[in-house]
Amino acid sequence: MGVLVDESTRVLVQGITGREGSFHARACMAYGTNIVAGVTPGRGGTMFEDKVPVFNSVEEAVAQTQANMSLIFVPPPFAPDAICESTDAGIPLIACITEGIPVQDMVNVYRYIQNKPVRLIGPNCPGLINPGAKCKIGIMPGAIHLPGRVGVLSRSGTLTYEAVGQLTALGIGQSSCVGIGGDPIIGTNFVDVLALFDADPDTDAVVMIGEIGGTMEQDAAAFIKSNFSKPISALVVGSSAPAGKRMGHAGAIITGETATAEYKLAALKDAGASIIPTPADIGTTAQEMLRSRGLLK
Amino acid sequence: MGVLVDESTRVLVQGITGREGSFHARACMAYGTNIVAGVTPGRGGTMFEDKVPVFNSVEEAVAQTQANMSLIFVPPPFAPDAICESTDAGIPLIACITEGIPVQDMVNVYRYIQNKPVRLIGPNCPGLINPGAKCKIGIMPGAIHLPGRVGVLSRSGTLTYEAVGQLTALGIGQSSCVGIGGDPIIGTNFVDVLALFDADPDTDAVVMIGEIGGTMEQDAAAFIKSNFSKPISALVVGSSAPAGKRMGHAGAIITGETATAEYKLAALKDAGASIIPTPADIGTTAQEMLRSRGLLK
Amino acid sequence: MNIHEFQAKEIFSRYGIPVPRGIVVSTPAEAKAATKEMGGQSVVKAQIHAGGRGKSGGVQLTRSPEEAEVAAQRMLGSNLVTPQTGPEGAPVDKLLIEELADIKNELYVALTIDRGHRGPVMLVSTQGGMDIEEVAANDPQDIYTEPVDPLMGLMPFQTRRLVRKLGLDQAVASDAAKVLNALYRVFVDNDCSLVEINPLIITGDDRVVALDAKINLDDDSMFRHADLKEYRDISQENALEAQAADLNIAYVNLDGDVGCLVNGAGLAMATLDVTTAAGAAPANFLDVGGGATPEKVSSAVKIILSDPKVRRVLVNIFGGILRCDIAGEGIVLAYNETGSKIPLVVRMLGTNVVEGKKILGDSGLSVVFADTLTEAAEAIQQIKV
Amino acid sequence: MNIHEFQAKEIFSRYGIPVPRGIVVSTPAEAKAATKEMGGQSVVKAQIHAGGRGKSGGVQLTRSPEEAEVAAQRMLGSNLVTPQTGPEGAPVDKLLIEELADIKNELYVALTIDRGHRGPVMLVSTQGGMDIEEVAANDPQDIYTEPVDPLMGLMPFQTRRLVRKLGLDQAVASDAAKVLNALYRVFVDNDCSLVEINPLIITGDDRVVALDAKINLDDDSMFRHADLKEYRDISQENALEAQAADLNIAYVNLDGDVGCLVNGAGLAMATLDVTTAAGAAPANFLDVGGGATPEKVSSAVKIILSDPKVRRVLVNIFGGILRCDIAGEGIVLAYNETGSKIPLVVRMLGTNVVEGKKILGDSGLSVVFADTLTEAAEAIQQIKV
Repeated sequence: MGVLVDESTRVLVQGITGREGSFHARACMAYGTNIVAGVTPGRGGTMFEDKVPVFNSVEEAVAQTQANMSLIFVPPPFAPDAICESTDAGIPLIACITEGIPVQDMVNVYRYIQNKPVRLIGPNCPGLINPGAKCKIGIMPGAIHLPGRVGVLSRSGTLTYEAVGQLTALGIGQSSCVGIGGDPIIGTNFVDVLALFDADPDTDAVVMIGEIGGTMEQDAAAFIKSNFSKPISALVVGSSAPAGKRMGHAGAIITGETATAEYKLAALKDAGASIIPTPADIGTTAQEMLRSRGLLK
Repeated sequence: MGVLVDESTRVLVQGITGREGSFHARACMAYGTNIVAGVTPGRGGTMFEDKVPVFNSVEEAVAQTQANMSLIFVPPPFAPDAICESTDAGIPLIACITEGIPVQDMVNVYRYIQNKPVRLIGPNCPGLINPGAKCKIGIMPGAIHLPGRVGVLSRSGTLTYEAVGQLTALGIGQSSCVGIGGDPIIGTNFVDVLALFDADPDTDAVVMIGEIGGTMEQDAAAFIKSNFSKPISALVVGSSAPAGKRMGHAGAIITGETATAEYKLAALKDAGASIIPTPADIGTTAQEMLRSRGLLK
Repeated sequence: MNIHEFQAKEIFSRYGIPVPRGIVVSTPAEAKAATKEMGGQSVVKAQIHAGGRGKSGGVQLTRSPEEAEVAAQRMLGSNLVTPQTGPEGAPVDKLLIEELADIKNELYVALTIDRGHRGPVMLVSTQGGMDIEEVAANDPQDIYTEPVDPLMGLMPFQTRRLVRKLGLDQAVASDAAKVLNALYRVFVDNDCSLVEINPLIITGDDRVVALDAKINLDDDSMFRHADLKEYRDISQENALEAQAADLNIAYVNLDGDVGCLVNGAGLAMATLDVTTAAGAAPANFLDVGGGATPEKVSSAVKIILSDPKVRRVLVNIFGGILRCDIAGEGIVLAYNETGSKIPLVVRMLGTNVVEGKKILGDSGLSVVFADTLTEAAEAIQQIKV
Repeated sequence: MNIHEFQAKEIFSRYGIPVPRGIVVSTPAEAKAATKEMGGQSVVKAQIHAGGRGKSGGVQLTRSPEEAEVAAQRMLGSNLVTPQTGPEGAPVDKLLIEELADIKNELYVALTIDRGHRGPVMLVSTQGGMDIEEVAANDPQDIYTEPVDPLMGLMPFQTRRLVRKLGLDQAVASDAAKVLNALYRVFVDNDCSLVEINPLIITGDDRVVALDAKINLDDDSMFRHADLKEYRDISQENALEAQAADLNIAYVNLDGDVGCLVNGAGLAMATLDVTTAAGAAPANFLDVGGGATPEKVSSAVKIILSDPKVRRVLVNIFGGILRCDIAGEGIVLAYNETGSKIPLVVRMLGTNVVEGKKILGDSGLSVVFADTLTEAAEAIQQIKV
């Protein structure tokens, strides 16, 4: 099973004819993902890799192929429109890989999708993968994943791969891995995915990778404390990052000292999470946690 | 009981120091309505009629008086702000009497309140009344009402009074009367109020007064057919209105012939409503309906 | 509020929507000169606040300045009757003299507020130049409706979809998209209740041009559009309707002899229905509105009395936000000032009804009081006219 | 992107936000002349991209043109060190010479994007002129936060509430409201990530004036703000950071000797954490980004190599949207072009890792490969420096 995506996921790639879009669409297909359509306005009627039909609009793609998820590689000036187009076409799940969308555009996009039947992962995220279902929808290197029963959850792209790499090296497989994205405004946060992992019968435990800045890790800690029933180990990176570089006064005021790694780790520890001491210890900390709960020999 | 308002309703009047606001606030108080606060920016700290404190903001009024409904008499340029202010302050029910709010302002206000925990009645409406609870929140003449078990529902102000007057003259009392307003964009429509009447144990039957234009009566007919369990009689006025005066082509296209009285009456008849032949027959038609169902001797 | 085609095209130009080169004239000589300037040929278009001009002689293609002069002679000063004006027609004081267009394709585009969606919608059709209501009735599948989110505005994917629905090819797609986006800005910035281009044409050399232009403005928004208010042309409005509009009274002139004074649009419609059902014919629809003063009521009564068709007056006031005493005062004021003897049937109920009836009863006017709608209609019928 | 106070005030002026009369100068003689024009007294303000100038000698009140000249002499050409610049300070090339203000009251107003609310928030405090972070830490109740709905903008009831929270009386309420509304327009129209006025003052004669002005722009929005791009002053940025920014590379200069080339901000932070934990000191944070070409990776490596502090380089690439072969090519390109001999520890995983390692292995460079983060940190530590 896993969360959000599985064998039944029919993926549409917006921006499939672009440099990144085409490379990663191919990689997803090679992994086993069921990519059923591409969309590039003006390129409708062509075929991608001789097997995936390209359409001018998401509406047409959905009508012809019953796509039920969209993966977006469209450049920043056009990505907000791409998200809204898939939402308008009734696509229930969108992963937007695009990095560099202006923040105020995402303010508006968030309002647009807010009460519509859609979940947005990202933007500025690596996407998500369900190794057991051979379903990779994003830019993560597929080969490092191993089917299994640990959920992985992160704000960062490459750091998610790091986490997965360490787990796989120890023979610990993943049920699903979700990179929620690093931008100030994203569609899905830690709490949303934690709730999905909690409800997923194929997930035994979770590894969560947080960062300095914002309050999402604290929100996750509060959720873990009151609503989360599974073992979880957590890392917060950025403890050695310089304090100087930030968004000016007002940004600092809103989050204040709660944005620091120390504060976040304290909250997560208090919530019962196993704390991962350094980024090199993701796999070993998870291993120990699983062993102590009898989930691993 | 009745719908939406009763003895527990604590009313705040926005625009209480204006000409209309003060007149109708007094009339509501005389009827028995529990008016607990007024709001007029710049007039905070004064008293209305020596008993109702006036505040500069809804926020302060709610904090001081626990008002749980707002009645708005603010002029059109400021009424959208007044609606949003009460929504922001957590008021769960708003009746906006103001007539002449620009339509595009209401487009935005509707989006603002849409997914917030608030119900807006109006704008451009007479308000609502629960005669049994001695609770009149609006501009209707209180004296014509009689406590009873028929719900009255209308797009029009004075035509609601006409309906009530005819019912009362025949000794048929009202559980609640709701005027939803005549503007193109209103907060609460027929279907919303029909659902409330259907669930209200103190309402035996409903009298609904529709008009030409739009599709709200057709929506009501569809709802009545599938979801409404009580007897209902319905009038649609405007069958003799001249066809020439309307909002130009595009307006006509959207609703087409379905906006006519004939079309609406056919839909309501098909849904099982007792049709009221002319505006003079509201009372007698309701009387007959109630008798035939054994709800009146 | 309606405005003229040439005014709507002024607004379009400000937003970058291409319109044909044109000159507004008010004499045949000017029409001739303007046609000369267009290169000797022109389209002469009567400027009235109603559609259907083409079928009714209000739009003429001319092949010479002299022909334009003759056409202008015919139109100017006349009352043009179209299917939308009613039998009295609309006076033609101004003409728009435009260059000829090379039409390859005629489209329909409009924006309005949709009650169902509770927001703006854009309507497009490939059947431009036609009576769009006929298209809606006969070929509804040929009209496509796109709801617009007020926060996002018309989004690029929507514009692309609309361009597709209009069947346009790549050559004009980008220009057409610009026009659609500009049209949405026109609609929002100016608080329009309708913006319509019928036809929007594609020319032989693939330009996108608004051949016609129709804009209705939201009267309720005029407090923030002082500039647009100046576009009003009261010569295009029924004199009594214009007078009423100035006083914020909803008034529509009808054919009968029963002047109607009512408060509330719903009750006013109901009053027409009951009067008609009783066999009498209303002379007008009149909703005096809620927050009325004696002066406003008096003005409303004077508008009714100044209609030469009116032989009897039916007052139907259900006091709410308008109190019966204020209505009574206003009626007496109007009768006293005009010295009118036209008989009244008065039906009053609601707030301050006792005071209202007393004022009328004490006034010395010819008043019959009625308690119900039926009684009122019957009483009107019994007045000899 | 940061801009100068005088530039922010130019923008403010366009939006009708009152600012003190001021002249931008770049020589002491101009400072003297400008002060003469202000009536013989002025405030001389160093234009640098950092706050805390007041405490650090970057703002001086002068009582004569000569005094202003001396102050300008002192500031111009110097590197001003404030609590926000770091020890290297920021170069002062321009001064803003402003008229003296008659300050009755100092307030704080700012707008930024709040992640929690997922939209803009306006922050106000009566403790203007103070270090606002200290206020937030010591008197959080003195800062009020108002979320703004992007469709509605700042609504009148919100403006009234903010004016109340600022403790302003009726005399200045309407002017203050205008400033707050204009500030919101500045924020939205220019894609700001921060707009801040500290202090916003009330003058003795009840005028509302922005005494200081700070604007940060969203770098990602620059594709639609060609005009604002011109406000950029690279003299205010660390040279390497500026170079990196031009290439869309996230780079922050640090104090150590380990040059770090990483893809992804999270992994880059993790790399700093692990390096630091292993007892080595990073020379920089560098996220080369996702959609990188060999040329972009090469540029990133050159930036690292041109930092004189760098003695060893740690590459940590987890191929995803950036493929390992492209990273490898870029690294080799940079070393070949610069002829650098600085030793490398390379840890590569993920997409096209085999190709990437082969390119580096075949290159003849001094490369130690590591498989894990721990190994990589240890390998770096073992390099003699």
